[in-house]
Amino acid sequence: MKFAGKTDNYAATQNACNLCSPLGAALVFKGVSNCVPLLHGSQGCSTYIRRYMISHFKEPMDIACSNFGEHTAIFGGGANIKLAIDNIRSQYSPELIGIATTCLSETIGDDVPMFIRSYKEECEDKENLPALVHVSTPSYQGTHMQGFHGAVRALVETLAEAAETGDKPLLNLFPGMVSPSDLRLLKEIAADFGMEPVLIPDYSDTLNGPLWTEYQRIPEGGTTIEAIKSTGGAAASLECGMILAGEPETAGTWLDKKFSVPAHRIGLPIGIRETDKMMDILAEVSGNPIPDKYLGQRGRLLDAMVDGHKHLNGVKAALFGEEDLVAGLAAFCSEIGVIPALCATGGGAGRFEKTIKSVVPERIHRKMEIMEDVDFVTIEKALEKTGVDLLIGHSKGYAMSRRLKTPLLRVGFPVHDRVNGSRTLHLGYRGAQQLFDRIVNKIIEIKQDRSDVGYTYM
Amino acid sequence: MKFAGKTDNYAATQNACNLCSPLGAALVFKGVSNCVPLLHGSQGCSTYIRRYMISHFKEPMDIACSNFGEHTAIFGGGANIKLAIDNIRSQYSPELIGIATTCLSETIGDDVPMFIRSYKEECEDKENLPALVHVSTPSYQGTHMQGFHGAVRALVETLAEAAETGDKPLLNLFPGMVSPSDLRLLKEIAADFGMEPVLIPDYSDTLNGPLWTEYQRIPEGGTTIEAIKSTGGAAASLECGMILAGEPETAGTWLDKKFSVPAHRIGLPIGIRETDKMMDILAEVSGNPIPDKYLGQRGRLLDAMVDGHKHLNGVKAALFGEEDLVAGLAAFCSEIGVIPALCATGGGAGRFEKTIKSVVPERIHRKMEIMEDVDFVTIEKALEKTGVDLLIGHSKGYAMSRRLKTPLLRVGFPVHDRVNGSRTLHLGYRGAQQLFDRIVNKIIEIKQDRSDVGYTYM
Amino acid sequence: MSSIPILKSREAQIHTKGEKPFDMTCGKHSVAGSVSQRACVFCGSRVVLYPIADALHLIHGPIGCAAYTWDIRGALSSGPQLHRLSFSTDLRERDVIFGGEKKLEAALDELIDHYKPKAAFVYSTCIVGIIGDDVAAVCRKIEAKKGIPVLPVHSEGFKGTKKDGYKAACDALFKLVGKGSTEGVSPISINILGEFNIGGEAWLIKEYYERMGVQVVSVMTGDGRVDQIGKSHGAALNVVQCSGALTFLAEMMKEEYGTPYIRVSYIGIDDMAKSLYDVAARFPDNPEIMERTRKIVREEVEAILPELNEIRKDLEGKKAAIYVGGAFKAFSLIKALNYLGMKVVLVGSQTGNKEDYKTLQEMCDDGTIILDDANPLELSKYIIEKDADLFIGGVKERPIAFKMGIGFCDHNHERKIPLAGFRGMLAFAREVHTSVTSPVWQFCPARLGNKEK
Amino acid sequence: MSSIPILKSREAQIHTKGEKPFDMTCGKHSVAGSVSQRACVFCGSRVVLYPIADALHLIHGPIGCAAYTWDIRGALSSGPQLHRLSFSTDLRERDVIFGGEKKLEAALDELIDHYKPKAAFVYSTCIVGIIGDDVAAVCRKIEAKKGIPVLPVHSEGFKGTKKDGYKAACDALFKLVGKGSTEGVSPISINILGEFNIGGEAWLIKEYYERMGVQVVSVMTGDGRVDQIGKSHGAALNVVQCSGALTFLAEMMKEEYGTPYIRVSYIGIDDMAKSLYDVAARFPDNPEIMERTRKIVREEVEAILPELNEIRKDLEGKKAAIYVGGAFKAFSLIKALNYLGMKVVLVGSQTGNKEDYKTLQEMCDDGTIILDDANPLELSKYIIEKDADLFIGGVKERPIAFKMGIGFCDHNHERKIPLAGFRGMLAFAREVHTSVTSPVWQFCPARLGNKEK
Repeated sequence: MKFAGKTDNYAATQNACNLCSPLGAALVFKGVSNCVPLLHGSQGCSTYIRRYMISHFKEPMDIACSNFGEHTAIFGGGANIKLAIDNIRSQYSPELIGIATTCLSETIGDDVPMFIRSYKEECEDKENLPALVHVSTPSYQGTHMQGFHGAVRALVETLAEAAETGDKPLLNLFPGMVSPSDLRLLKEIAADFGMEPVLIPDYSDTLNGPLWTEYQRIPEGGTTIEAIKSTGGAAASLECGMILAGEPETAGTWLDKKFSVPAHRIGLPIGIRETDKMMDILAEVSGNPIPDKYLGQRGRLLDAMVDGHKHLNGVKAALFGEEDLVAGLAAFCSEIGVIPALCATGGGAGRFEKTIKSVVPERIHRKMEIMEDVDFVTIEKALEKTGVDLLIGHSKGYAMSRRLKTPLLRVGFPVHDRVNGSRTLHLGYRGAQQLFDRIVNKIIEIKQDRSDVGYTYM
Repeated sequence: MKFAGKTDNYAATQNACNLCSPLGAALVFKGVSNCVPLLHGSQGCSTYIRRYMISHFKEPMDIACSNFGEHTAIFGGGANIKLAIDNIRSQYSPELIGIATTCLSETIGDDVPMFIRSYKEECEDKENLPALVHVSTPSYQGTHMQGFHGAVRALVETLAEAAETGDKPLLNLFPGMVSPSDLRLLKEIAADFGMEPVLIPDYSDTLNGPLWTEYQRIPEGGTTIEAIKSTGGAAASLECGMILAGEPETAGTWLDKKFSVPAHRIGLPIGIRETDKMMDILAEVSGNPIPDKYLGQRGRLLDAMVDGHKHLNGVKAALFGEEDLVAGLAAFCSEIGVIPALCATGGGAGRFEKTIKSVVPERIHRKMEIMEDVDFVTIEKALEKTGVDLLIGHSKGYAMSRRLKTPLLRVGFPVHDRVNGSRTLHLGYRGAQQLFDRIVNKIIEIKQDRSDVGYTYM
Repeated sequence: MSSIPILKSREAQIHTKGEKPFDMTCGKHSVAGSVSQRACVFCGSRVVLYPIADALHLIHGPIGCAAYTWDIRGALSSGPQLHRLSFSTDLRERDVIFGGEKKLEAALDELIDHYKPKAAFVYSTCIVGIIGDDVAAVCRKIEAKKGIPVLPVHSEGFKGTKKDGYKAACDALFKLVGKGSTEGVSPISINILGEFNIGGEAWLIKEYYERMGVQVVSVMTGDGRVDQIGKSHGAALNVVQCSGALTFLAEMMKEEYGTPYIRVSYIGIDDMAKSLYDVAARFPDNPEIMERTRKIVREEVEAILPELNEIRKDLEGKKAAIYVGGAFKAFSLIKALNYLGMKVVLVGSQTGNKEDYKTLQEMCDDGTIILDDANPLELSKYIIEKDADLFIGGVKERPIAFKMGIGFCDHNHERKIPLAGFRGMLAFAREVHTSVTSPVWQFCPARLGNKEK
Repeated sequence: MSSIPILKSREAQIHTKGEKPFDMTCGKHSVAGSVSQRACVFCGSRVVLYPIADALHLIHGPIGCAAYTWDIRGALSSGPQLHRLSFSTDLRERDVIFGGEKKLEAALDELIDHYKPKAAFVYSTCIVGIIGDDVAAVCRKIEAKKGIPVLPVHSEGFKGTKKDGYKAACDALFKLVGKGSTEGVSPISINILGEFNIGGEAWLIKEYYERMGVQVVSVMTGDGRVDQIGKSHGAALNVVQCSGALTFLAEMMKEEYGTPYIRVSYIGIDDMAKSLYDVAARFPDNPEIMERTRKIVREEVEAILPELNEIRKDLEGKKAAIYVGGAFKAFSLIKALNYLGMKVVLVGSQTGNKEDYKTLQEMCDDGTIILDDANPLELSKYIIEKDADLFIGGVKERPIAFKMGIGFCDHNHERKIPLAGFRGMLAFAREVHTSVTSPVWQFCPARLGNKEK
């Protein structure tokens, strides 16, 4: 099939490479302890988003909806939101309800903060009132990533207090939209530096938990409200992601301004350099040296990179997905000799090209195509010309991979056609090791399988 | 190409599925701190073995050789062995030289223990004399696995002493021939139970180390001689492997008999049940409960097994490689619904079939073919009839995999056509998780790629 | 764990057979905050029209609705694959302010020129009416310009339930019906309605009818084509599967063209056979059709029986829970599961009506839980209480079953295997067998009654 | 780290050009305990005979020798692939006690019947003589029975060095030479000796000669066939590559058949061109051959020059270390590396003779380390001291280079790319370029001078 490409009078988006903002917000709220996300809009929004996330995380995904009907659209969603909160409370007894708007409630102009205030005022049972956090996520603005970072910021701005520090220095960690395994890794690293990490969000247990003995209305795990409150008293904040977490106003900058918590900002710690940066910051903030364990991991990673370097130097890859992930992968590719020949994202924050170029050596720039705010049809068109050895991105690239006969290495979100999306590690030395092994083994596999000879050693 | 199959008057071995015993012994000695392995035989033995192991481990692999010449074969290798020891000492200053014989030195009847005694007697510099450990490894007896376990036993029998226990209870760990990552995992587990593990061998650092700042004559790491000596005072021994480590006389049974160190014997801890067994033993021996970390890993593993069960139930796999690994994989396959339709090994210890059957539910037995002491041509012949969905074994199965158009999942040793042989994890819940993900993702990949439709979700 | 609470407002939608007089409340808009498993109007329309493979499906709205429905269904096409692409006008903030008509027009212009579809469906999403776009006008304009039907689908998400979406889809379909010539259409002919060719099911069913000697004029909408739909009014009979989706169209065709319709189900041996016999019975002047039908049923059943009986041995006495979209499907599933020796302990639907639920409770044993528009908490509560071995549902129900260590069979549009037809019955049995007999359940804590750590 | 010590007994085998009067000790049996990079007699024979693709290669001994040499080389065949299988008599303890002749006979019987090879080579390993097997007798018996040449290869590992293995292989080959008819062999013809078709090199070379108008009667042994070897005595000239391996055969053929031989190297542009010109010069009565040769060289060089020059820009001034099997190859490599702008700081071989080393030291700059039969400690000591950017060697040298953060090019039989011929020169340059320009080196601690953690 031939696709219509993006032209000057381009109007339609064909096979989008991004999702809508309420999804990102819902994911963040799933990473808070005893929280139920509530989408303020039509039934379909929550159902589609639940279905989409279940296919990736393979976990129960209760997301409530204020269930707009025709009357709601006319008279406003105030009554619905209140009823929804009541119903959620009686079914789930949550400590927090995270309310994200949708295109519908935004378009009709619902004043959600006002609804929340009036709910609180009218509430008879103020003692047991859950925290209510609102984030504005009109689906026609930004992508799921704006929704994600918006919800993070809303949580902090709504809940953070000037707090006393406990025994261990607190570290606010804003990891970006990474996998449960990545979150677990970040917590382990922070703990190994002797710090108490507050991850926002932390869906490492809620969306990657064990089987249950009894049904859990809200899966165990997630960042507690207490912890979010304490972020105001942390020793430092670490924000990951050069593009979205790198916006002028974020949870980190807000904490810095409001409570003078110093904000350290790095890219997603993918690959050697960015992980080194994270380690150096943690060492500085904690006052502790980098633990041997990580020096060992780094050492073995470098050793592996050297062992496999010849398979990769000059290999061309196309990277696609959310902006920060692509930037992180591009940085890592540049460290191992893979040319990120095409970097594409459905996001449109406006800092994509500049960021990508800042992490890739200049002599590679002319070999690269960098595309922001594009869909898969546009990406595929470009790849038909460019021709790469490997695609690195999420599952939605499979159709393209199949047509282009170019293998797809699955990273990020969503992974709908493999079982281990939650367990894929991207961050830290261990994540880099796994990415490296996957990339080089895939290249070897291609070479081996396509060879007429079928060498048994490579 | 059509192969000659194994017949009644079968005589030739075609594409062997095993290696010779000195290789196993050399590998064990590489896992001892400051040790140089010395093969007593022709130059080729050490060179071929080095080359073979380098292609797997991708690390320097210094293995000395006593370098038989024509005169040596006639007059015996006594002079050579002494010269070799001298030369090794002056070049490497080792603390231990591990001497393994070969077919040649065994056939001419060299009395290596006598050579060693006389070397020690004649030695002028007795203070600095390295430990000399001898293991008899005629290449015409057993496989590399006999060499491996023989060397482990020789180390213990030569060095172990009745020792005092230190602060932490000592645990002797005889892991079998597993990957450096497996070894690292076992050490981590033992330490998490509050025990001091003595792994014999431990090539986790020596054969999976970082890049070097300066050249290391003998790579850092490995079990120290002190540690091996202390095995006589351990709280317990844990021997992994039902077939080879399960022989009547092993390092573990010897320590039990000689120093009353209780020997616990399990299969390679691959999959849920055998890992559970290991955890229970460690809990019992250490007196500490199973750490939460492992309960978490186990929980997530089970969750993943359920998430992926439908892709696997009834899938047929062929397992091949060394006996204990195949037995461990067969047990794990049975836990996830994969039918180990063919289990094959080049080993011939005589307990293969019985062991395999003991770990697979009886109703599966009739669907299985179990083959001991076979080569790849015989295995391939059998598979042409049986037909399986997946091969699970080492790289030497690739040629067969290619001809049969059945994908090969690489585990064990050697992995010559991928970069991560050293990093492949087989053991514990984490190893099972990785194996599970690899198996189910491979099955999904086959289904997806072979489908005319090319579904983007699975 | 505290026991799972049931919302007061939901109590009338949950019944236990045999306990109280049966009177199911249903057809209600889902309660706000209840985490319904239902979707929206848009979803209903999209499900029905999706399989039409030579049409352009353009979703007018912000990106989400198109992104979440890109190639997520197992509806197969024997030819064009245009339905598997995702097209959206991707409305942005400025479009919300200034209106999206221009963008819609440009998108249709561009996409129709490029992909040359036989028709275009334009799905309105929630905000389209609110921002004031006159979609119908744009469609008319483009239709005139391009010479193909360009059909607005009134599928604003909040304007009703999924059923209203079916209705909107049928309205759009109905505009195609009658556009073509009925030349070559036999008097012994049918349309297959409400069969979406998941995993190739429509191909199976169509083949049965053709072997009977009955011409299949169109399938709506499995492996659907615009031209076939155009001449579907020539068929002698509409054969409608499923409770809801295509009945609206059948009614409209009955009114406009006088095409009679019957309702059938292709799930399970009995219902599948009945679907063929019922059609054969409509052509009494051609007794050889009934003859052939008997032969087909005999042959097909004989072909699957031996393996079914093998499978039944392993499944006998196991307990199943069913939660599906339409209640009609649930009827067939109960019968199919009974055939496999299994007992249904819970059954529910998203869109059943009073009569459906009455039928359901008549089919069930005492103690069976019957639910309308259930949510995850209710479903999990009852599958645990009833100790089910198998859950039949869709993607959103799957993790609930899995967390509790219960086998699962996907009976929704996402699946890739045919479950309809005789061969589908075998596939269904295999699917259930594969899940229920997996060794993984032995490790599941909920099923072990806390015996395991 | 304490500095790496050099064994006293090895000192005469290590020289630094310009330091002392040059007098290399070489050709010695490796010192016991020295971890030589050499292999054994068996290895020498196996390397030479391995590429003969329609012969059976049966290794008589315990399993190791066969297991370690199974399909480990990049020698390609255009037809049969029999050489890529591993056959062993797999001697066990009882065979060691009672002798292995019967097993050998049965194995040959069975394998020849099944695979129908054109000849069989039987490699003796270390213990075969010691347990008293009369391999020659078994071979004769089977040869008589099966009607194909069955050739014992006297390759007991300990009976000499790798060179003796070459000799044993040549002895076996020589028995095949002359078995066939020379009908159709042109007076303008050659055999290519010592070219093993790694990555298809022999095909490249052969094509050059054929384009010159020179018939290539046989290649020994790349893409080798028993019948070709049989008629190789008909060729007018033997063209022998490499210092050691096939020279023995060339000498024997010279003595027996009067076939003259010349030595050539196909590595690097200069040597490759010379190999063609030297052959052309042997046929002075056909001046058109030299004409064509000039044309070929011009065309081939022009085809690779632009990219070579590009690559040279990145490699200019980089330092290389070479450690290979035969010294002859080292000569060519020095020239090839110089061509790429690189400087050779270390060069050594496993099997060079006095003359070879003299040549080597003449080719090198002052300060270059020259080694015979080196071991890992020596190699690592000097590549570090000399701050090499590239190491050219075999699998066993690779990890040494890598640990120290030095690029690597495999120039041994395990590689899969052609490095000979003009196109091979380009492949070589690319290979070197790929390794040396990888960004990974920036992270290597040894190259950073401890600046990094």
